[in-house]
Amino acid sequence: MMPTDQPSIADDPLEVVDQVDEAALAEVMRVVPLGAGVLAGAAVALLVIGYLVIYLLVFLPRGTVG
Amino acid sequence: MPPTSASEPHVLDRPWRIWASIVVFGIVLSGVILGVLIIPVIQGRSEGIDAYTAICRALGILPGSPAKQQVSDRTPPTPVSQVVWTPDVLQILADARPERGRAKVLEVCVACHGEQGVSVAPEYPHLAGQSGAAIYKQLSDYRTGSRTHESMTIIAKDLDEPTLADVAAYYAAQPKRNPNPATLAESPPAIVRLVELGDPSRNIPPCAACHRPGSGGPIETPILSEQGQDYIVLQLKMYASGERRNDVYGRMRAIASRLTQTEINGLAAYYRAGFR
Amino acid sequence: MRNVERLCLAHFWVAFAAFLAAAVLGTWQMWVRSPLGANVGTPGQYFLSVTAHGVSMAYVLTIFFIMGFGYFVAVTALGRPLPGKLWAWIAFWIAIIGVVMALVPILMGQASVLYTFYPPLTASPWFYIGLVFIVAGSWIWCVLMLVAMRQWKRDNPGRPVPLAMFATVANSVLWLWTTVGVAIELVFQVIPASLGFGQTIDAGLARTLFSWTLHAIVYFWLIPAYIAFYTMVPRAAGGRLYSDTMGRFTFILFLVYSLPVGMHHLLMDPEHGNGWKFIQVLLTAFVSVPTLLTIFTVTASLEIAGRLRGGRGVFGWITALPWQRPTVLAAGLAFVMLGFGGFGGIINMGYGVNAMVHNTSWVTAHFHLIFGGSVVIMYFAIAYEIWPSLTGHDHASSAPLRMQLWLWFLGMMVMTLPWHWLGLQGQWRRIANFNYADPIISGWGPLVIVSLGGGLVLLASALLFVRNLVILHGGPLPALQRPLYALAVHPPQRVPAALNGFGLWNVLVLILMLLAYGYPIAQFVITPSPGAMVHRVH
Amino acid sequence: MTEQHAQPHERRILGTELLWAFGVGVLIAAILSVVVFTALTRDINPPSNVERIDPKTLHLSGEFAEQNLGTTVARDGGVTVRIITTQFMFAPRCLVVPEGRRVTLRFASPDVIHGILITGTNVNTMVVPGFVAQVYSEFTHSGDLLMPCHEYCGLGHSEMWATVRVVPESEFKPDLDGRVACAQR
Repeated sequence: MMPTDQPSIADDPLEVVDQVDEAALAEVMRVVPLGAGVLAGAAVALLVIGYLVIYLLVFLPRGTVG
Repeated sequence: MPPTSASEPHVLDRPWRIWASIVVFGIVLSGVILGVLIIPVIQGRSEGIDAYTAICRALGILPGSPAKQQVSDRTPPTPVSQVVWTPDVLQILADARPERGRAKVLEVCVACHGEQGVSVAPEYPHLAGQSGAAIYKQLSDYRTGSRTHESMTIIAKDLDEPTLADVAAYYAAQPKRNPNPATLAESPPAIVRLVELGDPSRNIPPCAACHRPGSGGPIETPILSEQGQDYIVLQLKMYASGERRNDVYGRMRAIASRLTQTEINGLAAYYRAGFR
Repeated sequence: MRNVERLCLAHFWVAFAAFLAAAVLGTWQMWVRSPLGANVGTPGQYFLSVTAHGVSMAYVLTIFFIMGFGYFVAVTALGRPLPGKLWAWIAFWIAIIGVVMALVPILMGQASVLYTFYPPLTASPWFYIGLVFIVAGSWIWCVLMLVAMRQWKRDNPGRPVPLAMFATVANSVLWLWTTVGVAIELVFQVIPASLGFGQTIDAGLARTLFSWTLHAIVYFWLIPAYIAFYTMVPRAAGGRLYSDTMGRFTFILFLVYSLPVGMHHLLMDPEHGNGWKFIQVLLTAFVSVPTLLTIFTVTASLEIAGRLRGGRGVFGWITALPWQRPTVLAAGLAFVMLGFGGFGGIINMGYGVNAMVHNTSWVTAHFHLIFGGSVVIMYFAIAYEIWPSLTGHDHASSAPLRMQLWLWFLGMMVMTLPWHWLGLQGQWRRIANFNYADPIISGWGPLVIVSLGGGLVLLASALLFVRNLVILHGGPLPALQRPLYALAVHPPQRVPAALNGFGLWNVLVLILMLLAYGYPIAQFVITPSPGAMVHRVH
Repeated sequence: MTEQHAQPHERRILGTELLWAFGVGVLIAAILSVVVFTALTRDINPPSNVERIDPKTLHLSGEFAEQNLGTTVARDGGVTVRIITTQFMFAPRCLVVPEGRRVTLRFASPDVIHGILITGTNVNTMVVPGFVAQVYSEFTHSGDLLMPCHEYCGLGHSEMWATVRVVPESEFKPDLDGRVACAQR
């Protein structure tokens, strides 16, 4: 495929309407994934801790299975 | 998986193909190594199972769990019923012809069960419109001695398989008499609940769960609608006492032994009236 | 946009009609199995209702919604008319015939074998043939999606396919792959048996073939909700999609990893060895990766929106988000339910741990939370988002929409949380009437009533949902043309072919299926298991 | 966004995504290592023993005939319980098992698919006609437990349950030919 400089889909009429201005976006992007990382990380850590709690306190005391 | 952001797409493409294959095969390989090799072999060692058997058991090639020795089984004496529902038995039933059965019926069965399957005495069952498989099973049990009756045992012994199926087909083809509408109304709710809902606390499933045609229950289940009241009461009593034992795994013996006398009479009246 | 409005609305209304009927049945079932409805209804009626509830929610709501949404995406994301619109209507009518053929025997009580039909129990042949028609209709939809993408790529060489369309085509490729399992089972085992061509059926093979479909069908239902997460939610929140490349990669991971893991539904089955089950557990662990990637990427996109609206500090952006917009609210509630449902899933896939919860209410809670909760609430959000452009009228106010979403969330949480506790107590599935006299079961009564409360709230929400859509057909306000799909922070200029098509990934799926399902299916041909007698329910 | 300016920025986003994917991978590896550790140290597997048996002739003779069901204790002290799951009942409907000792439960179905769990324990398996389902376990608490059929098997599915009586070692006394039965029928 010839690497020509294609217009990005942003120029597509349906896509262009977006009230986000680039300067503010660049400013925000300097810090962005921190909040998401902390929130999502806490949620996933909670899931794994919950798994270990149920595994140790409910599953093991009920005896082996095989 | 960082795609190099060089401009040519085919350059971009190569790392994806490599990385994708590495990750996918790495995961599956580790699954195989852990699941099929490491876990079974180590589990088997504590039970004295050699590595080869443990791996074959983990793959499902040999029966048994890789972590435990198999148990040895023991063979007991006579079975409760010899009837085995196999495709060729059902084929015999399918090939049965009511016309051929009619000759044998007029010769032997008509004395007690009547020509249309309406029995002459209360202790003999009505056979009109009964399920062919049910009649076939009971006649086979009489023949093999799993069920005994002073006249039925002798009669059944000199019937071979095809005529046995023809007789069953003949009575199955006889039309059911229409139920007496007057008695339909007053069946007591306790009995209706027993038929429709059963009684979970006494482990009694609903009668309709097996005895209603099209319920998907055991193949040999008889249709009870319009059966003689005394006959049903007699059979439930014999099941409860264990005198009749040709129900596979004691299905009816267990249920009958948990029914009270009033329930037995109520159920007999319910089905006598022709409910399904 | 003009040329698919009627087509999409037809599909959506069939889907939501089936949804409403099934919601009513679901609530009736919750009542009948609770102490309040102890002697109401017979087992025949209960299992008829469970079959109808399952078939409507799992086959009719999902397949029709996904087809309708697929046509909508194909037109709006690619910005060109739908190719082969006549075939789309043919597919619709074939599927409608299938629905009628399946629902009539169910309502006549001739097909009470539940939606995952358990051979040797065998229902009326019409039920199975109806399902084949529905699947055949959906196959035509898959071909149309592939053709639409190929035509667009031919006219736009080198340009990346818009993410929404890329995901829709990934979904149709996944659906073509996964329906092969149930198609083989129906055509070669179950339909011949129900027509009477054989008296026995190999139950082990039937379960293994159905498990091939049983898990990837869950991802077929789930992908439209994820399309909304990636493309509609960032736009509705007023932000940008954090990473377009990760979006494509997530949908590819769904395609590759959801197919070979179906056998984790058979962890407790006697017909497969431990080794194969451990491989399934391992692959299932990695099928959670795309979901966890999605949580991160979409939360990051929401963080962008929140900070653009002035959110400060680590979590300030959360309160700054426009929660009054239905799509944003639905995404938040969906993530909470996805968390609880995902937690249930991690326990289910725990190799030996599955023995603690298999076929208990824990599993029922798991799939009601993930499918009934986070996926269906996103179906609501999608419907609210695109209804104005389909009907030409806009919502008068978003209050009733938010109310409906909150009711669905609360109802689902109240219904399913008690089920987790009851599942650990051993409450088993598909019970027409409990024996509340039993000391172990009597303790469950109050919690079953709490779940019934949740069920009633869900019913109210379902009714409100249909009302919110119906009033739009005659609404006064003309719809303003709102853009739907979010822009990425870095709209992709050039994307490697691997992220723009499915050739490579189809090869990997084929190899994975051979590795995961090869021997487990071949063993039934090498040493066929002794036939079980067919038990007819019709 | 010009070409050069976008490069480092785009790379940073993908970097965070990969960091997240790596973190999630570590957590998944943690869960899987718990699974492998349990399997190796406590022999915990999902029950699976791929043993074929003809469902049509179960009741005739052999391991699952009526007289051979229930709890039996072999000479080497191994406790085996044989149970038939048939449409809408268990045979026997009441089982006695010792507390604290390994018990092997073997199930077979002559008709349709059933499934069993014992409340409060990890005993759980599907019973597919054509296969013998085998589960072994140690019962950690004594008392009467419920063993329902947890897979849809027909209209009587809700009434299909049995009682499992876990008795302390002292009360678990096999009779002459090694059988132990419940008091009530």
